[in-house]
Amino acid sequence: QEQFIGLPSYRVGPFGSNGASLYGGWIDYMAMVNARDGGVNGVKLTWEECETEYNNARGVECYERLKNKGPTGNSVFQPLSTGITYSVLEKVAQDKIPLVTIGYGRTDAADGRVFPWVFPMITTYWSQASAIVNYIGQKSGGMDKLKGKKIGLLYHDSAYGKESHAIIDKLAEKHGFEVQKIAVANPGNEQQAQWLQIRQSKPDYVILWGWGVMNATALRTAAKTGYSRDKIIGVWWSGSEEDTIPAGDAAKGYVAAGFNVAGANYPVIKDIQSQVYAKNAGNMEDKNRIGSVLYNRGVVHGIITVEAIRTAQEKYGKGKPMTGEQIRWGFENLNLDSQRLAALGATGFMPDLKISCEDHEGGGKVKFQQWDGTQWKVVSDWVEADRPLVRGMIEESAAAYAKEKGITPRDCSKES
Amino acid sequence: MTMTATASAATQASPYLSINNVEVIYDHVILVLKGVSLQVEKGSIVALLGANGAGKSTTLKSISNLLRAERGDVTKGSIEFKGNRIDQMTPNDLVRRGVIQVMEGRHCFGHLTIEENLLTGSYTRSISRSELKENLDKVYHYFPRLKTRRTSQAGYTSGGEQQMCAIGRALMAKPEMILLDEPSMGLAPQIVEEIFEIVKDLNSKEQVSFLLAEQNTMVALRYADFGYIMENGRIVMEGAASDLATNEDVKEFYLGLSGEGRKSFRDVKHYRRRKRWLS
Amino acid sequence: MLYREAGQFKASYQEDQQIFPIRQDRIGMAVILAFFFLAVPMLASQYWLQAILIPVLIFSLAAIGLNILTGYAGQLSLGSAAFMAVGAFGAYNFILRIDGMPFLVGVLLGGLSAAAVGVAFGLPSLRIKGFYLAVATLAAQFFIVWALVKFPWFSNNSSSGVITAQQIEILGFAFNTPESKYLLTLAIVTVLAFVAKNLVRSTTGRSWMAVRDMDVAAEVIGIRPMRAKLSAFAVSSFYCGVAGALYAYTYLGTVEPEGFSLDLSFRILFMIIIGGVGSIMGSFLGAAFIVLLPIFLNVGMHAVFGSAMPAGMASNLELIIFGGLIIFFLIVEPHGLARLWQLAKDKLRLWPFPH
Amino acid sequence: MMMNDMANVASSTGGGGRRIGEVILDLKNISLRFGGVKALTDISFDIREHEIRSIIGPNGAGKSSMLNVINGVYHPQEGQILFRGEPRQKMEPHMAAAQGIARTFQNIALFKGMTVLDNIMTGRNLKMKCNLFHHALFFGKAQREEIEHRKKVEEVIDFLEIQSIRKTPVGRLPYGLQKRVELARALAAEPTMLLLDEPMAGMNVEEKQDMCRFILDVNDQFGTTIVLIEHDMGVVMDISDRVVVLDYGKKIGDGPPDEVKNNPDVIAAYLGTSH
Amino acid sequence: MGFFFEVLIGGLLSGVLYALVALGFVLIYKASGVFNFAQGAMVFFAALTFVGFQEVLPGWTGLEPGSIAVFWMAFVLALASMVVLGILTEKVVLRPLVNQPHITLFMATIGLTFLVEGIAQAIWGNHVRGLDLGIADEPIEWVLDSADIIVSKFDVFAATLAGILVASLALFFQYTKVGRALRAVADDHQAALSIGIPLQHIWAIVWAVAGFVALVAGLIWGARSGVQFALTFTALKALPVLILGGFTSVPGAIVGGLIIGASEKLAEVYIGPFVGGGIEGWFPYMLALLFLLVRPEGLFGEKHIDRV
Ligand SMILES: Nc1ncnc2c1ncn2[C@@H]1O[C@H](COP(=O)(O)OP(=O)(O)OP(=O)(O)O)[C@@H](O)[C@H]1O
Ligand SMILES: Nc1ncnc2c1ncn2[C@@H]1O[C@H](COP(=O)(O)OP(=O)(O)OP(=O)(O)O)[C@@H](O)[C@H]1O
Ligand SMILES: [Mg+2]
Ligand SMILES: [Mg+2]
Repeated sequence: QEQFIGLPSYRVGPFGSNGASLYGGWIDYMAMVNARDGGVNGVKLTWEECETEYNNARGVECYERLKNKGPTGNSVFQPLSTGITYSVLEKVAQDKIPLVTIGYGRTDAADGRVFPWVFPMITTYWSQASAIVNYIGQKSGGMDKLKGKKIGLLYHDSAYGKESHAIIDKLAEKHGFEVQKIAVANPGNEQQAQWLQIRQSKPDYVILWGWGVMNATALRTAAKTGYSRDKIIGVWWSGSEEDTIPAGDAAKGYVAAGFNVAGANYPVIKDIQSQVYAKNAGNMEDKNRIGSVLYNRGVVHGIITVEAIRTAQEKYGKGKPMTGEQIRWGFENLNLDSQRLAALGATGFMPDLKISCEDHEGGGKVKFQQWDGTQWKVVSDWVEADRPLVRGMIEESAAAYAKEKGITPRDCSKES
Repeated sequence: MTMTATASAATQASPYLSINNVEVIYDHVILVLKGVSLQVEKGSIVALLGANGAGKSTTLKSISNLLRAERGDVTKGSIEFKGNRIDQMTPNDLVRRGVIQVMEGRHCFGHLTIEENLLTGSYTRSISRSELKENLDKVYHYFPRLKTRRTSQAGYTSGGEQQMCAIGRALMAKPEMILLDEPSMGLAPQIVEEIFEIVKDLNSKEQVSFLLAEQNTMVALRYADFGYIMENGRIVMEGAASDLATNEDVKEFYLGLSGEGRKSFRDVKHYRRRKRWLS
Repeated sequence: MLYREAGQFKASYQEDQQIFPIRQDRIGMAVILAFFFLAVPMLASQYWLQAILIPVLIFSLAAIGLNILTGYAGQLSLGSAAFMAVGAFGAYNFILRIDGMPFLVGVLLGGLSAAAVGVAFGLPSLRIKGFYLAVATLAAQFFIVWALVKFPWFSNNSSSGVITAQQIEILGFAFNTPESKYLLTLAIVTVLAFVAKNLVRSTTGRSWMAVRDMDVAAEVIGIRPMRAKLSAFAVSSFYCGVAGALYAYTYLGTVEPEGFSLDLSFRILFMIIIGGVGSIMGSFLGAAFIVLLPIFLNVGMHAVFGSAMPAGMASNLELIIFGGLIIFFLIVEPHGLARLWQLAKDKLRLWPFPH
Repeated sequence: MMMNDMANVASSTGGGGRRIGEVILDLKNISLRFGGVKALTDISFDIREHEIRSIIGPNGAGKSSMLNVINGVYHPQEGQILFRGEPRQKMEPHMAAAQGIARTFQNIALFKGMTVLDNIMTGRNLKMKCNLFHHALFFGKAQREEIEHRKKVEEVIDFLEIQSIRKTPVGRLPYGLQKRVELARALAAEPTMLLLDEPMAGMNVEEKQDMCRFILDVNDQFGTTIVLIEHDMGVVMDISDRVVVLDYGKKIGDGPPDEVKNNPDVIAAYLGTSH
Repeated sequence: MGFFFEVLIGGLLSGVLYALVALGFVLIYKASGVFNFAQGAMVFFAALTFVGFQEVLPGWTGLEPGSIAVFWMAFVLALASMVVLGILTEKVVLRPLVNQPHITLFMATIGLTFLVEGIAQAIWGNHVRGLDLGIADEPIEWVLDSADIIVSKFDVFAATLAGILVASLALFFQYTKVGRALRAVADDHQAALSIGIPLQHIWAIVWAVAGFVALVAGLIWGARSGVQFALTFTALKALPVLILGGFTSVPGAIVGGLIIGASEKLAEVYIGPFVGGGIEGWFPYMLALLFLLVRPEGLFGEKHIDRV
């Protein structure tokens, strides 16, 4: 009995180093489940990687190549690239394969009524922006203290970076702070002009909405121009070791959001060490990176995937490989409460999560970590987003999409 | 113009440069030389004559090994210089051994000045500054026109100036054997004479041997000791230059002379006799 | 002597001017077209249609576009992907904003917008040559993508800059199966490929090539370099634009500006160089080569090594082999696959004799 | 000087029944400089309809530059050019082509990537009327036009006897044939004036004879005015009507061949004593 | 006004760093007429090899990690690797392609790009590393105190290094025999062969020197933004510099760098806000384009000789 999972991965190219950790964590988790539990209720997990080079066309090819593999076809498609996500967004509904995008992808797909097959889980870009503002509010001693403050938004000048604008503007209006948006052209290995602007306008905080080499360069240049690093709050694609190590000392004090934390001291990671690496298996070539932010994020991907399969089996029959349609149900009814997280050995490792027919996001909580020069240290509890505000925007946007495409939203009260 | 005496005196037992039954194919399919054999004695001037496309340049390039850069290959036969096979040597080796080619169609380095062009000619030699200067002066002495244009970029000089530059550049390498491809092309009559005088000079004073592909048969045969005539990738006739110059066919087809002497270009008829060697 | 022309005489110039003057070629072409139009939709799996054939066709079209500009008119360009983007976003907006806009007209207008933008960025080519021009075309590449991201109007105010192609409908028939999308793409590409072939063998094509080979001489003969270059830019960008629209509509369905990155431009350039600069046929061969090679390598790598090799190593090895093969092909035949094909035909003509 | 020329022309008319006509191109006091290099200094001469006008002179004298001035590639700093009595303004090469001036080049300027036939067809470019959209379809009008012009081109091909190489890419042709193709391309434009820059360089006598015959035939049959640069004095003296001699950018002689041949300045500067 | 100068000076210094990468392109273009697309990959390869050796050397030799000795050993080994890479490139890629059209050679260097990227990552892995050259990237204090302008020590160091490199290479090309031969090769491969210039050696030398320049550029850029794949993108910053200064001019690289660096920063600060910013991606190209319209061969490039 096997359950097949297709892994569109990227291990070369500009994001190759991110890919290595992410897929490493994910694959290691699945290998650990196979080794420790003999799979999910006896159903072995199998997988195959397909190199996308972070390229949309190749991502689509991988999608098509992987979709019919294994006894029940591909269980879930997680491209780890917003571009590829968009490219397969419509195909997944036809092929009945759930599309899971954790912490990236199309934000308004969190409205499960319009996007039954898409799961932007744990948190979306909008929730993240809102959580960051909330965190800044906390640090300033309450949301009301935000009034009159100035927040810089240093963003990667791309669709990804611009995702933040709408929500930040809304929040600025709501809380009365001022936003200074500063674009950084791709790839962002030069930011002299931007940081001199920041030096001149002296914002109270800078949100770093960066990507790849842009992050390290931002920290470096901030140090050069004398902007205090603990006033820079990064998003989760700016908050990994890959971003801080190259910045060297300049990264010390820098804070970043994350929907998972770093560290190897969690039971789930220890299980991986003892069940997989102790037997000389394991996907990571560089073992030092086990427990890094991105590796742990990979583990989160693994946990969610496996738990969705498990949930589906509970409804459709334990010990049987599930079809994509059944797994979709699994995702939609996924409930990782603190009890379940404890059982998984992931307490504090990732936020609790409850997905429903309407809400494919399921929490929107992030933690903040600070880089102390050698590693990430958690400096906050789980911080919630401004859920009503974000949800309102999501529904509005999803409704517009539904209108444009002529989709009638599902009636969730009729779903079982 | 009887150079034959000196040339035969220099003749040695083994030929200086010899090409034996060489076949050349371009691009793996175009067969251009179909078994060419020829010899150059030390200290002689040998002319290679023939119509356009006969394969003269190809022959020269197969000796100097510049063929490979044009995706051509010597597929059969051998080439020897002073008794050594040279078909596998790089052009650099050959220049060091004293064999240099002056390519057809000028090929100056357009962005370098005339003087820089000449200086690159001595690349293979390690000589002192003063020696270099001396050499340069010698070339300027042969081609005074070059001296006046020495600081111009070669690309902007006239066709004839470029031709002089290319020849002068080869002289800078102090060669023993020069493969001259159409030296007279595009040069004013006076300069053509001068160039051939230079050839003769180098030949008699410095014992430089020449293999020259030339269209100006009249002048070529006047200065050469020996000649080969090529057609369609084969040698169709060979002989002492003086003999060739009196051959009826050569006279008619290569010198433009017929029974009654030189004919005006205005009066040449369209239909002519077939060449006897094609019969 | 399978492939021989002897015995095929042409009695009129008209016959001599056919696209395929040699009978074997005509038969071959008919067989190929029949195969791709009739057999393939029936035989090929969804994977082949959607993940291989459609993109190969679309990239072939883009490669033809670039080939017209670079191969025929001699203007090296690194901005093809940007012109594809203009085509995609152009078609999207025309279809979105004008009620009842027929799909094909929308695509055509998308192509024309690309042509207009292409002409604007082609203007410097009148003065700038060679690699200077190539680098200068990067201005187009970066500027266009930047503008598409920056001005939300282009993506109908989508928060992420992503556009979702509308349903394709021609005369009431909806193209939503892979087969129908494939046939639609194939039809458009075939027609445009023939048009391209016509253009390059006509006066227009000759003036492009003349400008490419020696523009001073061309001008002395009476060819206007400006007209030739700009028309090449226009036609080339038009092809890229249509390819971009198809990329959005029949292939991906949803596209973002960044998808049309410099990387894609280079990929198209590889196609024409590997396929053969200055050859319509080569564009197809090159596109197939560049699209298929990484996939075959990826699949092959899995088949050969399975999980024995670390995944990162496998990916790097793919990259190394890909680069190595490009170099290898160039050394074997610098004029590309099309030339290899030509040489093979030359040999066949003589076969079994060596020369 | 001018008067003198006229007289000479009158006396040399005749041969082959050609009628030498009016002055069609009149160059007055042309000077051309490139930075410090004076390529042409104060040169005046004229070209009459139907004549064969040769320009000779040592290397670097400015002959090619003169042709480039005539067809608008170079713009002289001083002087005036009258074409059929009209003074020329702002000349671009393609305008010269439109006026019926065609030429060949010293360093062959064929389109290397194209076949012989295509190269010659480009010569007819100016006479073609179809546009890009016609070409895209290649039916009807475009095809008719193509065939019509192909016929003309075939005439030129027959005339120059290059039928056998019609479909060969020019890059692979031997030098002499390339020169001939270049001539064919120029002739395809049916020019009224043909500028030939060393058309016989790198040819043997036999080929030169052929080339001379082509030039004479063109001149004879179509009345094309010919401006010829050539270093082979045999050719120049045999076929020209009048000869201009340049040296270092200055005119040192002008007149019928016999007169030029015996001009002491010309002998000193160019011909040398051996001829 | 202080702010203006700050931006200007920062831009000029950045520009010099662009020039450092551009220099590698110039070298190879000047010597073979080849536009070496792989230059960015070489920068990445060099830097990665350097830090790779820095990581493994202590294990091999027992030296203290981060010590001066390790630094220089790694430098020498990385340099040796670049030389080997240069020689191999000549042997495997260029030699069989002598006298081919430039676009073919250009394409071959694209193939080389993949090869070099793949090999670098296969050997050293692809994770991101920091690189510390021991020169702090912090403002020079007395300038900051007296004029309130930030001038980074690191940038000044890098600029000085670039200046020295440029000066020595310019002299080399103009006045030495090999330099002259290099320029000759760029004009006409075949003619160069015919007079006995050994293309093989020449190219091996040039690629090795370009490898050295890539190493220097890689170290400087690696120290600024970490040693990671994105180093290959430095090429994109160098290209406008290259065309502005002229493909064939060593001093042009510096001048082009200064102009591009300063104007792109000023544009981002003063024009950017009006159009939504992020114009640094295309602005340098547009600027270079404008310059080219006036001088099609760049400020100091060799004129394209086009005669009939
Ligand atoms: N690179 C090449 N590729 C293919 N064919 C070639 C090549 N070079 C020369 N040829 C062919 O080889 C034949 C001989 O050419 P070659 O240049 O040797 O003639 P040639 O005797 O020097 O003529 P010319 O007097 O015109 O210089 C010609 O038919 C020519 O077309
Ligand atoms: N574009 C240019 N730039 C600079 N100098 C030039 C240019 N064109 C010609 N010259 C110079 O002008 C002079 C005349 O050149 P031109 O080519 O007209 O000579 P020519 O009489 O045709 O000589 P040849 O018989 O050698 O071809 C030469 O010294 C040449 O260097
Ligand atoms: Mg020859
Ligand atoms: Mg001339």
